[in-house]
Amino acid sequence: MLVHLLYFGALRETLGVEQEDIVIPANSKLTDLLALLCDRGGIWETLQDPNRGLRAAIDQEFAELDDVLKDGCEVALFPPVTGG
Amino acid sequence: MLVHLLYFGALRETLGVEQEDIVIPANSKLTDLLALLCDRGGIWETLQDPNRGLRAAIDQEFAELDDVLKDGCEVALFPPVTGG
Amino acid sequence: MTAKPASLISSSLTTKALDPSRRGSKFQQNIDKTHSVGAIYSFVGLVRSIGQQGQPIDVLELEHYPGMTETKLRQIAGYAAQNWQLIGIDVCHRIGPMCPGDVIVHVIVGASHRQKAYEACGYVVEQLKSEIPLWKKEIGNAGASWVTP
Amino acid sequence: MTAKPASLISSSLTTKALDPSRRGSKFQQNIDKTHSVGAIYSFVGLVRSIGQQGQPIDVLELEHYPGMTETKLRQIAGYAAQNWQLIGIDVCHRIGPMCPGDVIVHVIVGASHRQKAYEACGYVVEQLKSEIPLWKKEIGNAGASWVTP
Repeated sequence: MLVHLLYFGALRETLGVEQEDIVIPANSKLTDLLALLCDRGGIWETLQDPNRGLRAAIDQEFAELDDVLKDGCEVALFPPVTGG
Repeated sequence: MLVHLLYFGALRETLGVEQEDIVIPANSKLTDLLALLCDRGGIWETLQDPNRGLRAAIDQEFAELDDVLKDGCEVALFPPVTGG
Repeated sequence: MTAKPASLISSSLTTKALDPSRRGSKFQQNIDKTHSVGAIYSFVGLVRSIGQQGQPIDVLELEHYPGMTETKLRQIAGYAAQNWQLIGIDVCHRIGPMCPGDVIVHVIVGASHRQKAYEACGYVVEQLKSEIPLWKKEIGNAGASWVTP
Repeated sequence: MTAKPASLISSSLTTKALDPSRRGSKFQQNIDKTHSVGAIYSFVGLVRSIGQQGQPIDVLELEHYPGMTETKLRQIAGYAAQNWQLIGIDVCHRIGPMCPGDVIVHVIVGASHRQKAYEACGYVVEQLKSEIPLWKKEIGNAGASWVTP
């Protein structure tokens, strides 16, 4: 299935990517998607660094690692937010 | 000794007095002054009605019943405050 | 090294209409000359058209203890400024007669960070209710009655 | 009997300068037509000239997640309005580049009584910090760095 990925803030800068579409196995969870991205190696491995405090949203709602992705969904990955 | 008395709010209206000077024994406490005023009888007895929640200030600082009065001091008597 | 500037502390009473927008704008200009203020909290208290017993109100009359009211306002503003390391605080309380919709009191506090400003503003507003010699009287068709806490 | 009017709830993003005085004045006019508002609390967040590492700042850049930011702002304002029975709430967050002294965010809440307005205002400000997809980048002579929570 197809997933539309967005990156924000320091993560966008570190990875050097703003957005991309990727194909992943059906019924993947957010954690599976992260594992796939980490497999790219190099800077992508920081996605699973627990000290980075990665946050994610699925279809514009904050998401947890166990959340299941749907075909065509929008997944955003970003560092802890700092608004206000 | 001489004490300058002020009344405010509902108490001022109930007693029908805004201010007065009275002579009281040296070393009187606030509670002694109240007892003297109550002795006037009638409406003045409400000064010792605990349900009225009387508050007092001596020389413009909130005061307690046991506080000792000084010659020439200013004593204000009033109901609970309702500012803000 | 420059010395840490003192807080800008002001407190006042007025019988005239209070304009929170104008006061707020002036406050921000005055306290943020070096752009060290990160947070400004403010409180506006307004006269409501319905009184404590549910009766319609035409006029709210605020009686005060001249001298002591000013002193207590100054003490409360000064304590808040010191306790929460405020960069500035401005408290203005209206007295005398006023109408529904009028501003009774305006509190503004500025601090480097939001938490201090929030706590200080809440503190001052609570103190205004319990520690300032002010008494409200509601006047309407049904007559006049003193507000109780 | 008239039905209880719904809260006036508004939330928005802007790339332009925020003017809390003008917004505050409009808010008060809009929500207090029947003089039922007793308390208005407001929060103004400002850009400071000193960054998170103590470095001087020329520009603060606020990145956001288009779509989700607006949705979360609306959810937070709506929740606060309902939970504290607000008569009105207005939240406006600036995005994009701004300078020290500029207003980042302005929150205004109006309620019948002060306690509800105080709690609601504090809640919204805390949520802005932790639940809205916004990221601050500080830019100065020393370079650019992302703010961490």
